[in-house]
Amino acid sequence: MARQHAAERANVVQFDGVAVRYGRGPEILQDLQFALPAGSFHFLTGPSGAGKSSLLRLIYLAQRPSRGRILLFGRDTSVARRYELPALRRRVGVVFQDFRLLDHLSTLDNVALPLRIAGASEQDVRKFVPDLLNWVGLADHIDAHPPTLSGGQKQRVAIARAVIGRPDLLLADEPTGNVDDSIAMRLMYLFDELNKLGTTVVVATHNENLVSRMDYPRLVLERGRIMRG
Amino acid sequence: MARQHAAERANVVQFDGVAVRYGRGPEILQDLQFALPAGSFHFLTGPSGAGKSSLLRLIYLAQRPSRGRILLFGRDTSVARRYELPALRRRVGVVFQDFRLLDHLSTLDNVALPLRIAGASEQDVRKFVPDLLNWVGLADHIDAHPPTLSGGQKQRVAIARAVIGRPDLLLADEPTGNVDDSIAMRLMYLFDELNKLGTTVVVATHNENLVSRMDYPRLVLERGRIMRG
Amino acid sequence: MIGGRSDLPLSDDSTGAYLPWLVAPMVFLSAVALAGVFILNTLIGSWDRDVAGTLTVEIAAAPGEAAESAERTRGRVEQAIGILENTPGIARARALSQEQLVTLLAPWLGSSDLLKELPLPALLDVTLEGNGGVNLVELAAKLAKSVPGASLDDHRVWLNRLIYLSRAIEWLAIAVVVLIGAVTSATVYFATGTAMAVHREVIEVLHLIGAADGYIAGQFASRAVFLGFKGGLIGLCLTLPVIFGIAVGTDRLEGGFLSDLSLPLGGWIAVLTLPLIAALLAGLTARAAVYRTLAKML
Amino acid sequence: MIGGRSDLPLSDDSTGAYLPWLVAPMVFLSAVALAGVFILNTLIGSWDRDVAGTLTVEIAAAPGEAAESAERTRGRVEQAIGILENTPGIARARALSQEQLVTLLAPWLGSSDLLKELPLPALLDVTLEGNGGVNLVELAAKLAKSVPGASLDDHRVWLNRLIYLSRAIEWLAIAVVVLIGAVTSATVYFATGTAMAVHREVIEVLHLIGAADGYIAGQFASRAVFLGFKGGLIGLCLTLPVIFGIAVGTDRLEGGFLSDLSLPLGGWIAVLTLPLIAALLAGLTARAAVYRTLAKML
Ligand SMILES: Nc1ncnc2c1ncn2[C@@H]1O[C@H](COP(=O)(O)OP(=O)(O)OP(=O)(O)O)[C@@H](O)[C@H]1O
Ligand SMILES: Nc1ncnc2c1ncn2[C@@H]1O[C@H](COP(=O)(O)OP(=O)(O)OP(=O)(O)O)[C@@H](O)[C@H]1O
Ligand SMILES: [Mg+2]
Ligand SMILES: [Mg+2]
Repeated sequence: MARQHAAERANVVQFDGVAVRYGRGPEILQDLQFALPAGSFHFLTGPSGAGKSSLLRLIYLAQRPSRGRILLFGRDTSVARRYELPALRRRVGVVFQDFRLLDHLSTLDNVALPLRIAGASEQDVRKFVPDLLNWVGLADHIDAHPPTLSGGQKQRVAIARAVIGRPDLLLADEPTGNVDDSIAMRLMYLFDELNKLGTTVVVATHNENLVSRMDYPRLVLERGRIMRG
Repeated sequence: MARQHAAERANVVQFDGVAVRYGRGPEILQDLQFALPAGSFHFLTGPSGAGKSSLLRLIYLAQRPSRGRILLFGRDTSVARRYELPALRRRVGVVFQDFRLLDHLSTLDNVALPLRIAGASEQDVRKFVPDLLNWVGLADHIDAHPPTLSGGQKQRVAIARAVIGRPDLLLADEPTGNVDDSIAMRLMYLFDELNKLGTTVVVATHNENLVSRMDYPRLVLERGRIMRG
Repeated sequence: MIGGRSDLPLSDDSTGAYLPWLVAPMVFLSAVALAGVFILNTLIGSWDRDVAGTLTVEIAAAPGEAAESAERTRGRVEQAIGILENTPGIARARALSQEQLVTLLAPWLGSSDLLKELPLPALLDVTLEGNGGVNLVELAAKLAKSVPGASLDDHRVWLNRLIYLSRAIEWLAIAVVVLIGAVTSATVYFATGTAMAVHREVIEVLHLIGAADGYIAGQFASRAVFLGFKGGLIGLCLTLPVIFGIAVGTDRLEGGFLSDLSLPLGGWIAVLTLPLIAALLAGLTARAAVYRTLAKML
Repeated sequence: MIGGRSDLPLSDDSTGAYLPWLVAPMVFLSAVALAGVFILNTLIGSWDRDVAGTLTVEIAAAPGEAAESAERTRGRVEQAIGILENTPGIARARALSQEQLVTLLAPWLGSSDLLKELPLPALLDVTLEGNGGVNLVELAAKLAKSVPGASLDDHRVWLNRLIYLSRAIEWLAIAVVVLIGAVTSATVYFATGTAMAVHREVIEVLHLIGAADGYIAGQFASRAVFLGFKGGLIGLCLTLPVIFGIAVGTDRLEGGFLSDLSLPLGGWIAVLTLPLIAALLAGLTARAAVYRTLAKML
């Protein structure tokens, strides 16, 4: 990062004329042109099926755009070699809308996964993971496996896994759909803290309550395009 | 149903001293004692992990209580034979918190499943399913498979599948976690309509907004017990 | 069992797709081994017929002067007849007369009158019982040990030896058939069981929606029957050239000696039944696996 | 490849658990077939040595008066020697002298002076070339057809016949080994591939979290190596009693004739290598399957 060009460095994510279509269907997203400055915090809203998850998938490199160019941490992802992508992905934390926890690993091991993949020591795992689980209210479920957790508990494990590595970019897709408002606010506070430490955050959500209570800019997706809210 | 005892008939669900524990853990639910009269509409609320899903699982016969007795449509489920249960289950529509759609079936086939299992004709399927999908806003996705649907779309398929058979009892577990408030209200209206036609409804939710907007009684689960709200 | 509407996502998933390719080679192996057993059995049967009937034992003339030699030879003949008639499976043993002997030896030594004056070897004509169950190899060894100069018809002993070897191989082949059958069953069992594990969630959803156990099991079973049968047919198609290949190849190799190396009707029936067995097995296993999965649910 | 931390849920799931039970019987079949080939090969080798060296051809005395007979017999002998010396693999054919003949016949007909006056059959001493590659069965048929009264040493012909049959069986057994090997590979391939299909979501999550392809593939490969090796060992444990059983069983059956039915060292090495091959195959397949799954992802 240190020697990167200043302009590139300023934008963690940059979309240039990006479009997405699935198969031979219509373009779900069209001519997306925006940038997320480093250290920013955005809400991503829009009706169900507008393409919020698709947009996030583009950023965390789960999907290629059918048109256009995406810069992630200043790197043009359309020309990046395959072996460069894991390192980019490790700098992004993702809360998947459907959690995607590994059923055969305990809560602790699920949350520890990004640390272990990044080569962290067991000592670090033991030091950071229980603390974070405590914060999200899962101290009692450290050894539980996902199938035995409640919906809201799974969601919190997914959030813990996304933030444990202090990613440079945090993408959260509907992270509060299964928890009540008090827990939701607590989780938002967690994101806020991370953001203050420098993480760029994007939260896709339907929870108007949440969006209105926090004073952050909003990207509104409608008919495949972004309208700044 | 016709010749059943009047008192039994009045209560679709009745819990007598029911408790639930998983393995050798603590009792998640304790001494539950309540009845849901036929034609009633209840919200089920409580913090994440309180046991809402567990309570619903008991009712739709996915799980046995560790103590106590549950009457479903007047039938004591603890003494019912295994072969009697499918018929009871067919009278209950369930929206699972994690949707549980069959990935290899199209939206139409997923929604048609309860009809087909109940032995409905293809004609009926073709008549009722597209109408309902239209109502929940999925007219464009009749042939799509769940992995290609957005989170909110999946949730609506799950709801359509639960209501298509006009069940006597509808259990919805967090049915609006992935949709915005306007769709949520639309779905609630659907439940309301069903309720007016005689279906007993229980909706577990974290959405305070929703609960407060609709004038229905509330069951609050806290520390394993039910406090009428 | 086949056909009917399938509500389950079993048509094009990777789990179901591989079942035929596990079943096919197993059916192929079973069919080849089975055909081998039938062919071998037919072959042995034809050899058995050759061995049945009569048999010759030759006893060399004892050394010494003519009269003394004749005396000792006669003693040996008595001894040999005693041994032979006490052997189970032998009906009768009879020494040939001097005239018969000379007639027999004529082609070899010319029909000279001098022959009559020689100390001739003795020949015993042995009649076997109908079932042909004499172990000639053992008998030959026993005779050679007990009676000096006695020897059993070489050709026959060898044929007998071959039959015993072939029988051993036949039993081995039967063991292989049983073994491969067991392995096939295990493969189908585990493959189908895995498919059930993969579809556990599907089974659970159908169960909770109110499908009866029989309905769910039936869906999976008919799918498995179809896949198993498909695999069986593929395996069978691979088998046919091999069966013909064996017949032609060994035929050319041994020229006449192994000429009836073709599969008998019973063998064809057994081989052609294999795909049905595979299909049935797959269906029953699937059914059982689904019921087992369901039994864990309320 | 084995060991190291496993971040993947591969330890106790039903998918992984069945892999050893698919590999075990296949390794068992392969090992038994392989051992069979080695044993058979040793056996044939020992028979081959028996057949090598020299051989006797007998030519019956031609009919007719002594002088005429002797003349015609001599003609047949010339003819037989001509055929024999033109047969590849035969070094030399030589008729025995009258004296040698009498000496040979003495044990049978007594050592009478009368013998010398008989029209005796002729005996040819045939020396084979070192490599023992003569098809005695064919030779016997040719001689019998061309030279009246000529016959090849029966014992030898039969042994040769047995060797040819055994060779055919040996080739069949080798074909079976190859076949079973192929089926084992296919089984391991598909079983491992299925495990990957089941774990597709796990692979995807790891991929999205930023795990490198090699890391993910390595996890699955080491797991598959472990499971394949476990299955191979189980298969091997099942094999050993069978190998000993064959040796003991056939030994008793044929008494001495098949006495050296034990597995040679090379066979032991080959059989003991099988679990390693299975493990390697499973590992490589898993690796390839994971890479294939990952290649479909960005
Ligand atoms: N793999 C896919 N193949 C085909 N169509 C897809 C695929 N994934 C998403 N879609 C379609 O793209 C559209 C946008 O989906 P997306 O998941 O991005 O919506 P969303 O904004 O996240 O909605 P929600 O709020 O309901 O989660 C939907 O109509 C969906 O059906
Ligand atoms: N199969 C299981 N084994 C063990 N514990 C379980 C199991 N299922 C649920 N639990 C535990 O029971 C408690 C209640 O779970 P439940 O899913 O009923 O909560 P909930 O009220 O639905 O929560 P949420 O609002 O987050 O969905 C949780 O602490 C959960 O960890
Ligand atoms: Mg979404
Ligand atoms: Mg719940």
